[in-house]
Amino acid sequence: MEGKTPGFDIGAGQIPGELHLAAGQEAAAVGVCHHLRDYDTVTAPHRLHHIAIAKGVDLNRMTAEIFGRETGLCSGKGGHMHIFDMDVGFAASEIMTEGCPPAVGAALTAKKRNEDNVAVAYIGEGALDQGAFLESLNFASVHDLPVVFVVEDNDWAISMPKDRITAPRDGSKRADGFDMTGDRVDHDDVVAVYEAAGEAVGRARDGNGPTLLEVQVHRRMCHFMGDPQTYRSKGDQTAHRKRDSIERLAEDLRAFDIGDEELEALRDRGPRSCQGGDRVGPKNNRSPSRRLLTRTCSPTHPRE
Amino acid sequence: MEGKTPGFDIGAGQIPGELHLAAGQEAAAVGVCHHLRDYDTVTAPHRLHHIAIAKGVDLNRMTAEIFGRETGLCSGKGGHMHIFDMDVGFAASEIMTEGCPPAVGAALTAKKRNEDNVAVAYIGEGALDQGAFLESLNFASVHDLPVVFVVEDNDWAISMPKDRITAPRDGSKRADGFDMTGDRVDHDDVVAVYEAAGEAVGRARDGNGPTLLEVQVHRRMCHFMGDPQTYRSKGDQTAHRKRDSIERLAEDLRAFDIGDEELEALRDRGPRSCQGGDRVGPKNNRSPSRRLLTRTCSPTHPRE
Amino acid sequence: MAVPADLDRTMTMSGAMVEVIATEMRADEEMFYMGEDVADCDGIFDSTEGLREEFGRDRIMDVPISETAYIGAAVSAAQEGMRPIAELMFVDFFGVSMDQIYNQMAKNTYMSGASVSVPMVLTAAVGGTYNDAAQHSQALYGTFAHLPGMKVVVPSTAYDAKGLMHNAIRDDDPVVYLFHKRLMGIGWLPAPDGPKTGVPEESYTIPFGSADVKREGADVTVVTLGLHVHRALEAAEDGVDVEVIDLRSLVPFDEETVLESVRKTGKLVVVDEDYRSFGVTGEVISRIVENGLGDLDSVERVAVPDVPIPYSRPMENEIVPDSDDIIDSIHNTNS
Amino acid sequence: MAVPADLDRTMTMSGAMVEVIATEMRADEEMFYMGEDVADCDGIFDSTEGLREEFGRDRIMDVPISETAYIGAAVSAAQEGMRPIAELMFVDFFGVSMDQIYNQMAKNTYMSGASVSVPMVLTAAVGGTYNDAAQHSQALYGTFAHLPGMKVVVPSTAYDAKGLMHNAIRDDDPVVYLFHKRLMGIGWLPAPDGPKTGVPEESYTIPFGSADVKREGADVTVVTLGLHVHRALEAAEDGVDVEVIDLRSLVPFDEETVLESVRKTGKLVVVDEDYRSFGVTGEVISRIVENGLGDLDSVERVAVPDVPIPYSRPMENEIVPDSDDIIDSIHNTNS
Ligand SMILES: Cc1ncc(C[n+]2csc(CCOP(=O)(O)OP(=O)(O)O)c2C)c(N)n1
Ligand SMILES: Cc1ncc(C[n+]2csc(CCOP(=O)(O)OP(=O)(O)O)c2C)c(N)n1
Ligand SMILES: [Mg+2]
Ligand SMILES: [Mg+2]
Repeated sequence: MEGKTPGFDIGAGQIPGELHLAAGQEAAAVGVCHHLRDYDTVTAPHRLHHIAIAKGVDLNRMTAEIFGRETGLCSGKGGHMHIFDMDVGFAASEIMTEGCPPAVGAALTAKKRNEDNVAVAYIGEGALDQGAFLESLNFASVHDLPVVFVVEDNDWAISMPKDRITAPRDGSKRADGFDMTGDRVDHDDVVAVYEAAGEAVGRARDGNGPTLLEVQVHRRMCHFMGDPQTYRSKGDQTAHRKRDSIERLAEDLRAFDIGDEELEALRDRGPRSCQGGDRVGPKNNRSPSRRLLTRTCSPTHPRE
Repeated sequence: MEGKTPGFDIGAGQIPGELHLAAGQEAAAVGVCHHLRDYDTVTAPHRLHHIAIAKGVDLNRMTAEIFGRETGLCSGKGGHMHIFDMDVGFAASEIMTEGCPPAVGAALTAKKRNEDNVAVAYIGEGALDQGAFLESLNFASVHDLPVVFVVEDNDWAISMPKDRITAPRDGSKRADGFDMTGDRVDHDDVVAVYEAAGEAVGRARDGNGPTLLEVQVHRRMCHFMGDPQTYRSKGDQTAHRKRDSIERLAEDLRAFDIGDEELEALRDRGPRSCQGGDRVGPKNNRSPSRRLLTRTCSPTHPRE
Repeated sequence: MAVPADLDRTMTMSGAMVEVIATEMRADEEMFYMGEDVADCDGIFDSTEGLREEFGRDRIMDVPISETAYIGAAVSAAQEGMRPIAELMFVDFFGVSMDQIYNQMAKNTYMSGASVSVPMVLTAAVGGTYNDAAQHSQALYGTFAHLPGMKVVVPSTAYDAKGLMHNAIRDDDPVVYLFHKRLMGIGWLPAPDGPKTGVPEESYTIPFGSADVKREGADVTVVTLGLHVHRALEAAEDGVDVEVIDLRSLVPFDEETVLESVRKTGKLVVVDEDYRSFGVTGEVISRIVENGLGDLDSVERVAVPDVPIPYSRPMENEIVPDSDDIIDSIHNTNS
Repeated sequence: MAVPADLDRTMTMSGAMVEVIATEMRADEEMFYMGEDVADCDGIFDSTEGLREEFGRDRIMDVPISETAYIGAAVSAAQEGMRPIAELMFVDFFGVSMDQIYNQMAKNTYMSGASVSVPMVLTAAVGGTYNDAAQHSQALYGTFAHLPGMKVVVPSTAYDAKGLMHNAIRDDDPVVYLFHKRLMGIGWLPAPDGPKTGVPEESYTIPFGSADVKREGADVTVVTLGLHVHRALEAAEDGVDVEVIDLRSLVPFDEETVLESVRKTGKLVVVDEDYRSFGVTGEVISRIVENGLGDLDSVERVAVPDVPIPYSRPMENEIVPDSDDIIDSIHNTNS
């Protein structure tokens, strides 16, 4: 076990469980979600918080959920891997590509209702080989549904590099086998993603069918908090950290003569309202039995 | 229920259960299996008997199995949908594309053992959308395995025409999304299939990776014996019956000046040895409890 | 028995189910039905007979043979407020789509802190008795009942099928509605007489968790469901005064009706068509033992032994409990 | 307790498992291991620690995240005579691959009339207690034990893990080997002391279907497995003279050891980490009721209530039985 000293006990502390942080993947979130409206649906996988933020999920209630509080989006039952915020059409789940069929279902619903909603399903590049995703490509294609599949390619599926498990290297080529438009943004750049996603989301919204869009991103951190990353070279870790799209966006903006002060001001306009861990609402410490067992499955869902 | 008068009670008679006959699909079976040796593996779906015959399955014991006899290939436990004859590397199962991962596993085994065995997985065109098949394409491709996926396209998945459920129309295009060679034989002709399959099986045997081969065939009969086919026009039924590849092969041979007598002689050389229903061995009528419950799962499989 | 005896409109079980679906679909444009061969083919088990004619292919939707994709799509359509029914042709196919069923359909409401609901019905055909062998003959009741978040319903008659289907469609939670092929009244798979019952024209619901005493009796309690309700009723003609309880739903489970009967008889025979171990029979017995151990003199379970279903007819007949097996067990509780 | 007390070589449970796999792989070139992150990462739960160094990536194979594909591939590799181990990272993922598991791995031997065998081991991590929420914390013991054709094994100590793993690999049938994450001794998930035991250097097997009396006692029988063996042992320090039985395998099931204990104590508490209904606890109780109803004075079951596992720590703690819950139940059987 030499060298494999994990950061901490993931069953302890304020934020337990497998927390997957998304630093380095912001471009994929912002570049796509900028095209979306509240009533559009996004499904996200285990690495979800950047997407949630970009989709406009309530940050206080998401933070409360991460801390397992009653005031959280899921009353502390879902946790950081299963964030639901139906006000902005966001749902996350942690089994690989489990969100793809539901995204297809949201798109099908839009089509049935003759509305122009779009659905976006995010997955990681490691999930390109999972049946639920592949079946969803066909379903979306044969029904010409308004859905965009976004693959965040961060080179790694936990410890497995892409070419060890997936053929071909360019995941957007999967689309070719399903009569679907495929596209790949080969560099981690929010503007490039924004442009490609504009095409894809627009295509969907205008009723011209689904798209598979792969986007290069970077994994600045370990797979989940506590993962010692013994499988990953220091060089690779540094390279990923260096390719920070936020920093590079700042550089691009500077090239347009936007100064540091202006940049700082821009940063301040971002969502800063979320409260720290201790201020997110009552702890779930009181004997929770009743709340736990009621609503096992049945919120009232009135039928008009 | 007018017009929907089924032939018979499928729970009665000598051959109960959902029997799927394969008349009209012979070219796909013979054209491919002719390239195979006993130690090559074939997995087949619910419509399997033509493939079993072409692969050299013991006809008497298969017939006995169809009649549920003790002497059957599976002692009457498997039945006509689950034929196993390991002497010739044949296994069938009835859940869509369930045989694909095992075919991949047989190919993986060959690669591990450095043997030149090939595995062939048959599916129907209706199964092009099933996860197990799609995952298998990637697994075979990324490991460059000696496996050929053969899609028998008979236009119908029970009552569903291909274009209602699958995109694209040409199933072999699925290969494009998985960095694999795809090919389609667009007409129901045993020689054309033989040639395309020769390429595919040869590619696999020589270590040059997997192939997806789609073959047009015809469904001369109902989906399973008893299915009244109310969903299918008489015209379509007639058209399928007319495109009998055996008859057309005979015509082709006549064009080469092979006379009726010679053709008859050729036919006689085919497997005729299988016995009728009443001669296939003891009925399973004696109280079967002991045999039923022993060998639940445990034949001895000696380890050397 | 809860059926009004004087009804002269008799129906098959499939007929009753289809009537309900049509009625509910007329009332709610947001309802639709997805499955393989449900449009032009009317459902392999007549589960959608005639519906495509009335509602068209957009609402009676044939789908790709991608159970994961379309069941998952149904889950989110339900979350969006639609009311889908998704048909899994044979329950035996659950293995290709279980993740969507149990990790999404069944859990999303709970995981989301009840911020979403999943008002959908998942139907599936269950059961053997026609030699369809190991991959098409299972009941799998226990497999679904064990995993939380789904209601699990099993009708045994046309009358019950109707009331339970109305309830399933109107329920705001996911309901797994398991119908036995042998009871449907399909042309190519003749049903016994039992399931064909009188069925009122008007709509009515049968609440889940209400077991039905299909036959009153004083000596032995037989608890069962689905096809085996009829086999138990047959067995009850053998002399002993048997009470036959049809559970009708496994989740929720009507403990009270069973307990009450056992308090009276002291003898419990549990019969089902699922595998014996870790399934329905064990649960029924344990519920009684937990709450009425003192009332219990003897217990028998009658189920499919723990082997896959064999193909050949004598073998399958040996494996699937018949009325003789039930009679034997009834006698055992008396010895 | 079956462990020789004087062993001074102690190991973690994962260490014991890995040792066995290495030993067996050295002896048999036809063995290989497939799973996600099992090569360079040593297995997420240290289940293959150091093996890639010795055996290389061809035998310690990372696979695509395609559980259906690689588990199905393992099935036929086994049928071809190889001896694969396939790891399903979390048992909670069974839903994406269950068809290959239960319709092929578990049934092929029976369906083929025993003309093939499937000598493979399917390993999977089970259990909660670290707030990994609804999709990563389940035990699902009952789900696997219910479906015929698989042996189902659950070790609770390093000593047992070793003997059961040898037996699993050498078995000619498919074995589902469920290890509890909390017991493995992983750096990022500290284990309690219990599972770290003395482990002999030499190979030995523990036959399936042999429950182990982990603590002898005269007053109450506690039947359990996995993590809850340790919680039951803790509870047994509370005064009442408790006998703790570790089932070690669910299929086959050691009825005799449990019956014998209940004959002595008359009181049965069944504890597990799976959902309460239609699962393990019901089966254990029914087995005893069927064969020893007369010996039974009182029964309690302690399991996860029928809801998905919630994320927040106090909620999960409330749901997963702890030693206090077991103590309460032990006292209940005495009142
Ligand atoms: C069906 C399934 N198999 C395996 C896992 C375990 N798992 C969680 S994350 C992960 C790697 C995912 O890699 P990728 O899709 O590239 O996403 P990333 O973590 O890189 O964002 C795996 C294998 C899972 N959650 N679901
Ligand atoms: C996973 C799964 N879903 C559904 C079925 C039911 N089923 C059996 S055959 C069939 C149609 C198959 O069509 P196709 O693959 O084209 O083969 P064909 O019958 O035309 O030979 C279906 C849907 C099944 N066996 N397995
Ligand atoms: Mg990745
Ligand atoms: Mg077809």
